Amino acid sequence: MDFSLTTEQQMLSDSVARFARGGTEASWATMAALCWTAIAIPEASGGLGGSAVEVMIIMEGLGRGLVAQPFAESCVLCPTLLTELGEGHRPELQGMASGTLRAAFAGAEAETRFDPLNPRLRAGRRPDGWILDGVKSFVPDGAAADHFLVTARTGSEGPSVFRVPRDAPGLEREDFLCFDGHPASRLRFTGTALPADALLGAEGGAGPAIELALDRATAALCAEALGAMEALREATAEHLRTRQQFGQPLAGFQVLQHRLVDMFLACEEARSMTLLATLRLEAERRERIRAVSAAKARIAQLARSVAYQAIQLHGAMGMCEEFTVGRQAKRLIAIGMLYGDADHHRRRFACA
Amino acid sequence: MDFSLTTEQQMLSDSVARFARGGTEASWATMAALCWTAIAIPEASGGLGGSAVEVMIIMEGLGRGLVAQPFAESCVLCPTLLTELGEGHRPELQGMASGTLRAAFAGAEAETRFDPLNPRLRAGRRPDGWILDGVKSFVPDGAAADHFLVTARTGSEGPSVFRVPRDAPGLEREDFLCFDGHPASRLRFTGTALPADALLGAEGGAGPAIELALDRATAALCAEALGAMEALREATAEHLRTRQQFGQPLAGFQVLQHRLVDMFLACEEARSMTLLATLRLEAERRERIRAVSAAKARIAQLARSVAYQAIQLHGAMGMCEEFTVGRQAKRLIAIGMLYGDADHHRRRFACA
Amino acid sequence: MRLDFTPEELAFREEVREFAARAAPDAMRRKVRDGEELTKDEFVAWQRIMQARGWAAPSWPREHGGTGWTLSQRHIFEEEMAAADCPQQAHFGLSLIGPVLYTFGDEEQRRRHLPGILSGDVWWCQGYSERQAGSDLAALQTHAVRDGDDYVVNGHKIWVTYAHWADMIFALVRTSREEKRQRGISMLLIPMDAKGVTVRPIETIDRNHQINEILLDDVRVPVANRVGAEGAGWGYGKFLLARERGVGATQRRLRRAVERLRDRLRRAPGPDGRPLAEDALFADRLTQLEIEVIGLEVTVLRVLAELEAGHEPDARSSMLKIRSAELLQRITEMAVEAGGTEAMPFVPLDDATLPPGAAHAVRNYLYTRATTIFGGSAEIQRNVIARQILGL
Amino acid sequence: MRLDFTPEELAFREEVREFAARAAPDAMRRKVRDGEELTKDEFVAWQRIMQARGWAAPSWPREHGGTGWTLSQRHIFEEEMAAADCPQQAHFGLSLIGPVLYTFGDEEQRRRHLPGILSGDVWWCQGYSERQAGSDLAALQTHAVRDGDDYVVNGHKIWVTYAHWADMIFALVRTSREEKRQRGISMLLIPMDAKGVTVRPIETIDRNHQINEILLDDVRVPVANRVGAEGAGWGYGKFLLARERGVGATQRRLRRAVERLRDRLRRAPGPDGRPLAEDALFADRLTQLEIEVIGLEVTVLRVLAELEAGHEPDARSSMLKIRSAELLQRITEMAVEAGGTEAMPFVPLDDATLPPGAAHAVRNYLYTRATTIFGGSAEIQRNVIARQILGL
Repeated sequence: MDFSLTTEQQMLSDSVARFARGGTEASWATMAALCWTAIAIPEASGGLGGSAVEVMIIMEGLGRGLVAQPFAESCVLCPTLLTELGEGHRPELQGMASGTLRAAFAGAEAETRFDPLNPRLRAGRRPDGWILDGVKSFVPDGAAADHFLVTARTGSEGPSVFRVPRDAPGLEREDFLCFDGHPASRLRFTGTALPADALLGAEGGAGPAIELALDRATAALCAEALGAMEALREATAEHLRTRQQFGQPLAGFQVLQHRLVDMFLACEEARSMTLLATLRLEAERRERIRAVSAAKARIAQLARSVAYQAIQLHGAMGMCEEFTVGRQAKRLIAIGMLYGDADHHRRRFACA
Repeated sequence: MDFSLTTEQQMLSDSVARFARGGTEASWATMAALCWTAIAIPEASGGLGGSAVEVMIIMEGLGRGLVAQPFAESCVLCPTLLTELGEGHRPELQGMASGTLRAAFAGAEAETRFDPLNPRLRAGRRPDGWILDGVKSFVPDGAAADHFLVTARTGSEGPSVFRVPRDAPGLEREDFLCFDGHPASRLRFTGTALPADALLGAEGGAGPAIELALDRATAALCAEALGAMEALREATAEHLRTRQQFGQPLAGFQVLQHRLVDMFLACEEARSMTLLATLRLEAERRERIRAVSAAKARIAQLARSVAYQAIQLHGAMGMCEEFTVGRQAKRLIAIGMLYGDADHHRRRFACA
Repeated sequence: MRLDFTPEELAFREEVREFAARAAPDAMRRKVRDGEELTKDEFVAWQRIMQARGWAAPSWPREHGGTGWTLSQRHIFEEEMAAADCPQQAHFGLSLIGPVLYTFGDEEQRRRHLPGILSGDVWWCQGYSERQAGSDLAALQTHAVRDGDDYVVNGHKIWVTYAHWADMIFALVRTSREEKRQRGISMLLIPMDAKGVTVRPIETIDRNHQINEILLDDVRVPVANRVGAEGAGWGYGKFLLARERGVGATQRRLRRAVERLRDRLRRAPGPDGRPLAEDALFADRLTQLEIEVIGLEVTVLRVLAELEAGHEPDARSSMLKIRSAELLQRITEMAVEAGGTEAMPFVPLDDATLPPGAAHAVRNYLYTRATTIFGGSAEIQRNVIARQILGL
Repeated sequence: MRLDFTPEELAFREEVREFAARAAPDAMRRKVRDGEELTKDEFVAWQRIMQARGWAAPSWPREHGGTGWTLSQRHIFEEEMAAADCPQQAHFGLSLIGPVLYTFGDEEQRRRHLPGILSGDVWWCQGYSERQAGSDLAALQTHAVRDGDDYVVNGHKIWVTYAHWADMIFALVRTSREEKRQRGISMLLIPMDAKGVTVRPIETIDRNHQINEILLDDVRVPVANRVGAEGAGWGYGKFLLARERGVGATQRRLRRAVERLRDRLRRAPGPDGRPLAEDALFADRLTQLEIEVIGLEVTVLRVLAELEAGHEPDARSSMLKIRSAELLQRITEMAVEAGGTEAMPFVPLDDATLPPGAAHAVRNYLYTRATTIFGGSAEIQRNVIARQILGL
């Protein structure tokens, strides 16, 4: 085995670190200019054909710097969905690669919890295309998307995916910020009429593509969590070293030392799980599912415990929105829930 | 509410403490001489008609002193079963009250896990009585019992209870010591013929009596666990105060202090649960079941964690059979499993 | 031994229950049920309702306008009010400075301040912590220098709950620099509209404004506003901290929270389309929580019985704080888990609407992280218990 | 990056796998599978089998009779042997004193002791801990006084695993009293049949005899039996402790234990008469354990890669010890839980028979409590990590 970065990967890592230090100036345009938006898109579709390791490097850096950009959704999940559905020739992919066109994945529904393969949203045939009815309750970064990739059920057995422009008729969008500060939307489709080519791939055949796209995005989120966890661990260590109480630095208290050790153990385990998920994305389906779900299930737990400890060890400062620690903790808690919480992924692992 | 002991109860408590300090001389004969064997038996049946609180006091003391006597089984479970089955007039009860006759409850079977109400052991009718076939896999203190109270299924819906003398034909007994040092037996019934009056109470009607008898015994075991937990907490505190490492007593290490605090919290919670179970034994069925199962479920967890911590904080000494700490820890682990583990009792609580 | 109340106490419970059933306006009751925060006006209105009933101060002795209830009565009262989703009487005048004033204050201070506390007209806040003095309160730096009949106060206070609503603050300040840091601390009563007092909001991670920073810049405070003797403030502060940690009836609120969560699980979609309440893992975790809450309830009764018997609140009151904080954190966490991604929407943009209750669940979950930090962190509580049980 | 082995390593794996499949006698393999303890004869027989294959010392360099394998090869070897239920090569000669001797010993010591270790003919034990020197090893009191060409050793050693099987002991003893306690400690090689050596068995809570106390009463040890310089023993001791904590392949044994437990659950009766494997709570806990074991496997590979790249084993080796001990404890605990009261019978009386495997499950469960105590407790490991990551 080999866990070292190539020279190019090391440069990418440094570049992401510089970018993330930019804070609010860490914009989508810059990410596009750096060609990161193209990294997970195959060369044949106008992308750079990078590997999962490059995605991991970027996401870890974004997590470390608390950059709220939907890289996992827009640059990993959606492009994968398109190419896996056999739509790699679509011009949208080139727009996504160049960062000029953004897509959002509309999969989650209130009624189906974390199950992405059995949408209730209904797509009915009409003579010259399709008509959509139903609600997608949680679409990350929906407001910034030019079009949505919407899962739906038709008469067929399995799920289908439709491409829906943001200004489609009968599509209402409500936007909100999530508790981690990330934007998301609710989409309501009421007799939304779509042309025949809005269906991506085969009718009812989108299951495997959805699974793979979500697995790649999930592995990416694991890397983001890892970055955030490491950042919290370092910030907490620094706080313990500098903050004085009862005439000594907090780092002098053995109980707090051991808590920090537990954060360290959690970070190391999260790194192992992230590597596992990342390096098994190309494996056959069962092995991939087991790796990704094991990683997400465990990281959801580890991330939450690191988030809690970071707040606790920072004391009242950890409760303040003005400090990074609380916001980073919230992002970790949110990642734990995205695309399935620990319970969901343990179950998926066990059934795979 | 009132959690104070009456003068008599305080005297009983002191007496139990003195008895338990006797160690190996803490014999059944002494317990009988002190009339404790009679305490949970109604006056009408030749007992003292004491309350659940007296049972709790005795059991806590036995737990504290690590006295391996089957008080809960022989003096609480079995007498309750007899009286609740309407057999309070039986001369056996007087023998049990005086400590000259010992009974053991044969309920557990390998196939039915912790379910006491659906035995597989089969009791068939014959012209002048009954015939028993099957195995009871775990009978606490079976070797010392003069007779067994055996649960069985007949043609009826519910369970029945039969009284079987130790020398009944076709009854084989295998004896062993459990990992906590307590004796137990396996009983194999092969065409064991019994007279008609071996059936206690109504055929198929023993369910409520079995439930109540087990609830009383379970509450008693909670009290035993509490006593053992308190003893371990005190022994561990003493160890931390006296054992020197790195030039200071272990008690100087904050991490160990906080572990001891967690043991303290566990003991306090166990005391609350024990009181709840004990003081709700006379309540209506659902309330009683919820109280007893809540107590047993929680104490199984708390007892185990106190056991583990006590071993860990004693270091290598905790691993040695020659010291009390390891043996007391093993007893706590065993109590957690007897008459249903934490999983079983959480389920029973939730379904009540 | 018995777990149950006496017939007299049961009769009292009926009386409270009857009152509780109709005391709070429906809107207020709904907000309490959903875990929504009340406005200051609502808190004040509620205090007026309580005063009209003669129950303005359930924990105060009768001679100072309280109910003179026994601890058991107070417990029953708090349980029943919580069970009926009545608000808590939340202002710090009632729970903290009032008792200090009738215990340590002079006649003039009592006459002047107690009525406003009872009526809800005067809102108090507590000025203890500073940036460099959190758990280690004795490190506080805000100082008061005597100048004629005034003290001139300079410094700052932080983590001051509801300071932006307050008319008065009771603050610990340093009036001299002694070798032993605890000495030389005094308690002053300072009007919030005094010149030199500035309140700065602090936003917490639940995106709420409840706590504040207070800057004190040459604030002149009459010496008559000092409580008790100069340099004796540390003792009053400890008196308050012990009260803050004391036997609360939070366990009844915990039980309510478990009940509400159970309701929620019956409606929440779980795996396989069945309600979450039928999901074996979720249901079992809820059962676990319920059992632990029951244990805490019995422990509260035990501590109550000890206090009524005249024992000092000892390690067991720290224990109650540790356990109730931990349970509250787990219950609010589970409420958010139950929502899954549906629980994530927090701030509606433009004219969007959120699912009812979603944001409150998250807000309570996030804010509840503070229960193991504020008012003596869980680590400090464990230190306190360790000292007592180890005799360190 | 890749998680997988190179083609050469995969070929090596095939070679080991083929050997592992038929190397151990069936009875031995069954005992390993059931978690039963091997006898000394079996351990020795196994070592002879390994030596016959040329793999007597997988971790030793070739020039001293080892295989000269890379770390990856050793890892693959240990994994495959564990997967096939082969025994570990358990004697301390191979893992501990052998490496000390070929690193720090003199030519005569190597010539005299290494062959016996490789063949399994000489069994070694480790004399470090004393009653008052457990985690705090530097407090050891056993002392050796120079008398001509001998040391005269007095004192005692405790928690000595397999001392009753051993031919030799390597012991840390105090050869002078320095201000810094670590100095003045030397390492001596002492024959167990030397006059004045007494072994006393210690029964552990699993009712087993594996560890012992050793009394040393005027034991004469030739100075030639000292390893390295006088007073340098502490360094060799640390060298050994680091090895003891090093990257083991225990995670493969953990995986085997999880697999065995899963098999067991399929046969164990659960609630409602269905097998425990279908009990949602039990199945989920097992899944949780399996996932954590997988995580540990990857961590082991990461640490291995670091070691191969020449990094020093640092906080991460303490981490491996902490995590593998904790997982082993939870797995063995669950195996006993699965049995319920059926797991309780432990010692048959008269001619009773126990359910097969029952006592082993309990024995492993109980003995496993020691994995967070012996060889550096979990608390000490955390102190070590804290020092490193906090730079204390």
